[in-house]
Amino acid sequence: MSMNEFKPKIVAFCCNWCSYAGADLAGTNRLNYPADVKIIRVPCSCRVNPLFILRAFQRGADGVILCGCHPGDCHYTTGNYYARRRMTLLFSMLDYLGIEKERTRVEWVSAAEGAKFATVMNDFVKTVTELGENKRLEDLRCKK
Amino acid sequence: MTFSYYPGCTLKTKAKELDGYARRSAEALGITLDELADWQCCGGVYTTAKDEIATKLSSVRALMSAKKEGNALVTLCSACHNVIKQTKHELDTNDDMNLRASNYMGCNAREAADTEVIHYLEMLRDVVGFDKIKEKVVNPLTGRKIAAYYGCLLLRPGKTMQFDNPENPKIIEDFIRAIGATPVIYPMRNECCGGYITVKDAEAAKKNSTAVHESAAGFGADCIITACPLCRYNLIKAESPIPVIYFTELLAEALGVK
Amino acid sequence: MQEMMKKRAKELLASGEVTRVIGWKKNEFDYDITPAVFTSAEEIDRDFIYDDFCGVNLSKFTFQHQKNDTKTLVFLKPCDSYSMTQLITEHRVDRNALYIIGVPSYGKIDVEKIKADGVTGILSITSEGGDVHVHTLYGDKTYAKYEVTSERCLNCKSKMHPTYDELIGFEGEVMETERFDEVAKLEAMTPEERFEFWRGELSRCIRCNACRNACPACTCETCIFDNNDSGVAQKAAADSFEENMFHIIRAFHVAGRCTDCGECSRVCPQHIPLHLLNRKFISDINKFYGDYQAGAEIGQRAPLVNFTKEDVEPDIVAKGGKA
Amino acid sequence: MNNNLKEEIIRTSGVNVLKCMRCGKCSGTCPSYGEMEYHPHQFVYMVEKGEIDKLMDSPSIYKCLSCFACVERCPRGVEPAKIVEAVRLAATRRQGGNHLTAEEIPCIVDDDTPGQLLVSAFRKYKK
Amino acid sequence: MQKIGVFVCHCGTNIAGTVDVKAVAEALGKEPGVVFSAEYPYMCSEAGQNLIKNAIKDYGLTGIVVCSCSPRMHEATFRKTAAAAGLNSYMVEIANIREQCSWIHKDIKVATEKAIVLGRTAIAKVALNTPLTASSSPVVKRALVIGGGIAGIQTALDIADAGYEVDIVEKEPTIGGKMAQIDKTFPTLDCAACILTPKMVDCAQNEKIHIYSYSEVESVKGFVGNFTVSIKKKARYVDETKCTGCGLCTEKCPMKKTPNLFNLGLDNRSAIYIPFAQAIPKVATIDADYCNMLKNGKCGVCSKVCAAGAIDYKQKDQIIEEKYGAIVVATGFNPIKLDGYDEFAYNESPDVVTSLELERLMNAAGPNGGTLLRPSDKTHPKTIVFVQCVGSRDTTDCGKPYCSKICCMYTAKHAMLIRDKYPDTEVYVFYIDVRTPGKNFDEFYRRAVEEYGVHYIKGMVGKVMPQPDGKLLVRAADLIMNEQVMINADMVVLAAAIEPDKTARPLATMLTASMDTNDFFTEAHPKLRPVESPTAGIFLSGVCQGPKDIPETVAQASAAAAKVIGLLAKDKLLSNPCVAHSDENLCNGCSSCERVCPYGAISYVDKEFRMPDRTTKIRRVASVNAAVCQGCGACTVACPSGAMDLSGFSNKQIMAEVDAICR
Repeated sequence: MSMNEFKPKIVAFCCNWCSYAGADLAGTNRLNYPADVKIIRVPCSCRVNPLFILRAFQRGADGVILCGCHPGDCHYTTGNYYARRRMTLLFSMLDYLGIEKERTRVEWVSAAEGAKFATVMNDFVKTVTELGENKRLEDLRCKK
Repeated sequence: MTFSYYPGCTLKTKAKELDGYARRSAEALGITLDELADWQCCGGVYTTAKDEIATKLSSVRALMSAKKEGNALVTLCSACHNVIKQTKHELDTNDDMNLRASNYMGCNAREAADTEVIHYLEMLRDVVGFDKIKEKVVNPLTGRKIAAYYGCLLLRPGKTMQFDNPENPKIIEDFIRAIGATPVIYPMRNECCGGYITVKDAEAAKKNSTAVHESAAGFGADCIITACPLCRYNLIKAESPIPVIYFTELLAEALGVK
Repeated sequence: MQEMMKKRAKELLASGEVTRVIGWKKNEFDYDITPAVFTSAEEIDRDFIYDDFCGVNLSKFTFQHQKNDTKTLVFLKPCDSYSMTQLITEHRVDRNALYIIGVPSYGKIDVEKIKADGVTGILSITSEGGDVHVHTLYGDKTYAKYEVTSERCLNCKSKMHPTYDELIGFEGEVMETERFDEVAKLEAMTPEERFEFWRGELSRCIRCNACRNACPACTCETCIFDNNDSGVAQKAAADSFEENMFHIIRAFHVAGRCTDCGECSRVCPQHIPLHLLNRKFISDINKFYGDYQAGAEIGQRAPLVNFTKEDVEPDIVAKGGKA
Repeated sequence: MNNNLKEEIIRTSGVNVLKCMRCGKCSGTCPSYGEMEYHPHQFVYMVEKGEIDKLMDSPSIYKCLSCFACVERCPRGVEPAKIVEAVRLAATRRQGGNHLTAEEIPCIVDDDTPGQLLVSAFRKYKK
Repeated sequence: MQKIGVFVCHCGTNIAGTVDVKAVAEALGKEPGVVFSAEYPYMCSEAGQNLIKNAIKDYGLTGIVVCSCSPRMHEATFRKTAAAAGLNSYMVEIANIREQCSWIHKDIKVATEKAIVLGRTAIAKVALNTPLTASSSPVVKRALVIGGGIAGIQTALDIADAGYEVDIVEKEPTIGGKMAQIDKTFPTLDCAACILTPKMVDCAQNEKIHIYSYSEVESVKGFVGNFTVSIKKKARYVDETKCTGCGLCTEKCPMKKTPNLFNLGLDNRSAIYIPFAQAIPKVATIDADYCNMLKNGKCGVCSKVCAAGAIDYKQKDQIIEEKYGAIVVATGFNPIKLDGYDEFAYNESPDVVTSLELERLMNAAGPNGGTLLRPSDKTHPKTIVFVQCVGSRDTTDCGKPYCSKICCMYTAKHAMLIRDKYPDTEVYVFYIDVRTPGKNFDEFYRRAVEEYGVHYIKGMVGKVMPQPDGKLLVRAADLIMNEQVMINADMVVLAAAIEPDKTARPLATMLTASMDTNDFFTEAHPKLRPVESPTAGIFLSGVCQGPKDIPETVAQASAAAAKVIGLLAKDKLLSNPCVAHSDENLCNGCSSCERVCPYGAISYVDKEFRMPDRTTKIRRVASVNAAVCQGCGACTVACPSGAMDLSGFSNKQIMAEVDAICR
């Protein structure tokens, strides 16, 4: 598979209150970003268990991005603060194990930041596409 | 405290007094101005075009030399200050400019942007401190009503120059107070004198300069001070009824080193 | 030391203050020590032992054998005491049902180090002063103690007992250690080198679960790896799960709660340096959120259930750990 | 409409003319307004329309003082002075496009003329 | 056995334009568990909903997936549809193939493929959904209105009218807000005070309304139907219950050089003051920054002259805690600071004023008793220049990118009033656009031009230059004449942009209500739910949501009141059933979940468990209060054993979604 044809699988976890709404706004404003991004709606960034991210990689995702409300603006007051710690430590561990750190990202996107959502996704897809396929965590048996 | 010093061409010829008073005053204030060994003309004006490169190299070299000396770079002439500061800003923000300057000069041009560039007035304000100057004044200019003329080059573009509030500056007024005189605030102090246009259209330049000195005189100033040889030239050529002198002259006078 | 401990144990049993004693006892070999419950002076006289081979962390054993209706005496080394304190914080053991005696530890011997030196047919090992004598079928050999002391003891983090009812011997203090040096070494490698390193280590995992069973932080009623509903259940080594997932998940599970007792690496039959995963988390937590030692105090708030508004952003990882 | 030239001007100036909301503050502030055939706001609009040739042929390009008042005061960050500069450069770079020659200098210079003036004028008017 | 139905919406061409809906329906029909798959032009229409209802009944569907617009748009609609057909409303999942697919992709093949993936992800999730039933919680029948301007006043009056208790918290000593400072109102030119003050009095006299003046919200806890709010009553050093508002203290107070903030500092007042004659409550307040008694313990004049004995120098801030079912934000606006616009000489010349300052200068209760005089020399101005859009539509650091909306109209009003009262005064208005969408608005503006002879000039002012003779030389562009104009003016009036009050941002954080980048509160839906915040139980009234004029503000205030009344009329609220729950068999009792719960919804109980060996064991286990839990899920990740899970977003469901995406 040449680099040009490579279409990464990107899982985006978006909190219901800010980032999912930001993604909707990107849509309402017709701001393009690659179809490789598939969004999973969660109530809050703090709902995202590191297990989900590992699971995605195990199942062949090439990049996982978590979007939540800006720190201080969490609908549940403090959720994204916990998410921030969990993800910082998880990403650091993945990096320590030699998993490319560019495959994981956290972005804070508010409900008003449709443009930011599109920019972030374009950038993330570009980064992951340049990295190529995730070979280090994928469980090959999961591949059809 | 030692600074690298960039005098510029005009200060070596027609504006020797601007330079001379500045050096003497600096000495009196305990500042060492170490003239860059191999400075070249800044070019007088900064070309904003993105594809201009050669005209900016002399500023890059000046910045680079100061970096090698390990000093901040002090400028005095408004034009030189403007050109060098804008060049530094572009090195800081424009990758393309950086790349091309680096290619020309055979080194990493971005390093030149590490050099801090401050105008002599900023040095007085931020390094020496106007309070300190006040203490050192032996010959306070009490009763003198002085109009500060900023012109364009020190203030604009405001985001790049970061010199003072471009619409309502106060650094020279504070300086005037520090040397015991009374500043005169007038609206034309940050409007253009006509600049280089005087070469091709002396009348147009005169119109601008006249508006400036009329405004200053109208508000009761007995003297205009500036940091720019071209501003001074234009104002005098436009028959300013009040004297137009360099701010360093007043500084030297107040410090008793004139 | 051992005799003082036996004496106190028997006294406490005799007085009725406690009805059971948890300590160490010898197995087949001198160096093969297991935890045990003693209920009589006779048992204590016969089997109780405390020597340079008693590396087993008794806190996990205590957790497994706790009885809330009676009081149990437990001897804890500093390492064990941290683990126990963490268990108390997490309400996993009842402090009131325990009588804790803190005992000092001057470094435990790692038999694997002797075996790794090519020594076989070991009959017995004795430790005297600074020397360790090994008697084998093929003759005797003597080591300086530090040569065969376990890595975790050489890098001892603390000789203090955060929780105890009484101490035998003097109270130690928190030590300056170089325990993060190995972590830093790995961090300095390229991602490719790190990946190769860990792939080499983790691919040896046979999924015997020894690490989990020994770990004093692994006390879940049902382990998620055994819970079919957890989504990550996997009971045996069948694919790349162990090298990819199992150890990351386990390390994350105990992150902020692991006291760095080193039992995981001690018990691993494949000699995988599992403690380097836990220490990475500890080192990150210290770096990002300020120094934190799990089990240092009852009631501490673990870093992963805590936050400050000024916490670093996750992209600190992309920036190479520099804020 | 000259698209090549328009693109060149937009590229060399680095200005996004589409940000202009046509308030005219640049022209309301320009000290050279009276000398100009095309005024700062027209420069911006005419570049948007691609009417570059008209601008290049107009003496207006030599009237701008580069005083940056328009740049400073523009509420939309458009930077009209940079447009004027780019158009003037395009004109002076053309064959015979110099607006000032060395021969003219002796009639201009007097005893007090600062060197700065001549250097600046050459930078602005001559390639 | 799962029987899942899939319904693909065309949304006219919104979806069908870039997604091959037939192909999507066909592909999803083949997914495991799917027994019915259909597409339809408008699934949200009655016919579309009937299609769903019939399929549920005919095929005995156990779950449905609607591939349509964002769940934020129509999830509620389709849940009701399902419920109407006898299917639990939480057996519905939405695949967002509009906002997150058809609208962002142009290539039909790409968009169709993605829509199929999104569809199968929703199918994977719905297969693991469980029927949920909402629990209910009681509603506190009392509303809080934050801000006592015209927006807050109108909202409070309407709520009180419906028979509910309502409290107003106002940070100033009096309610009334900006409208109280305004002289006349457009487009009718009736006097602002004449129409506002009766409403203020109504508030004071209404038994159902309680006004906390000179007070601020300190903290907000709880959730819709049951908020607990701490209100700080700032010390005003006057006992409100005793003060009769006679004003003797303000006359006798020796500290007469206190800037009069009600008149925007254009004149002075005493340190003890009543902001204006019609203030509500009409109670004096001591300005602690200027009162000699409070500063140095010397004076005490007001205390001596007060016959009611109301002065209390020892008064302290007081915290009051109150429960509310709903909260209305009506925090209003302020003109921006003009420090970034020194080209207009606002800081340099007293004769350059903002429009709000002009209101005070023209007001009968203002510093000049209603005669328009130049602030510098109190002379009658003969030439006045108005500058529009100062800081509005401005993308630089000191400006606001939005249109402030009200300036065009109030400037026309000012121009007209000046020309009416002083026909010898020339009035120039420099504008970029004149924006007059509103009933009788354009006619009003045209009257200013045609009947009153106001000079409207298209162009912006570049610089205002104070002259030695006291005049203001205005240099500006006249874009229609294509010339630069110079006007020698006596006064310059700047239409400063308006911005949300600075208290709004911290308040939004307390309320967990979202804001846009300009600090305006975001509405739950820009068209369909314009007066509600996305946070349940929080409503928006007035300029805190976006620039608007008085009629619009009043309309929105009443709309917000209607929403509040609708909420308070309910005895019980059905709460979100997507909340956390703990599996006792797995729970370790470690307290991790309790520590991360922002609502204190988790408590612990000792529970007896039967062990396999027939003994029993008492273990400490977590228990979630479903009425308090808001369903964020923080606990589910903190839980080491996996005992804690979240209904509607369970671990298994999310992992199934991950798997479906990565398949």
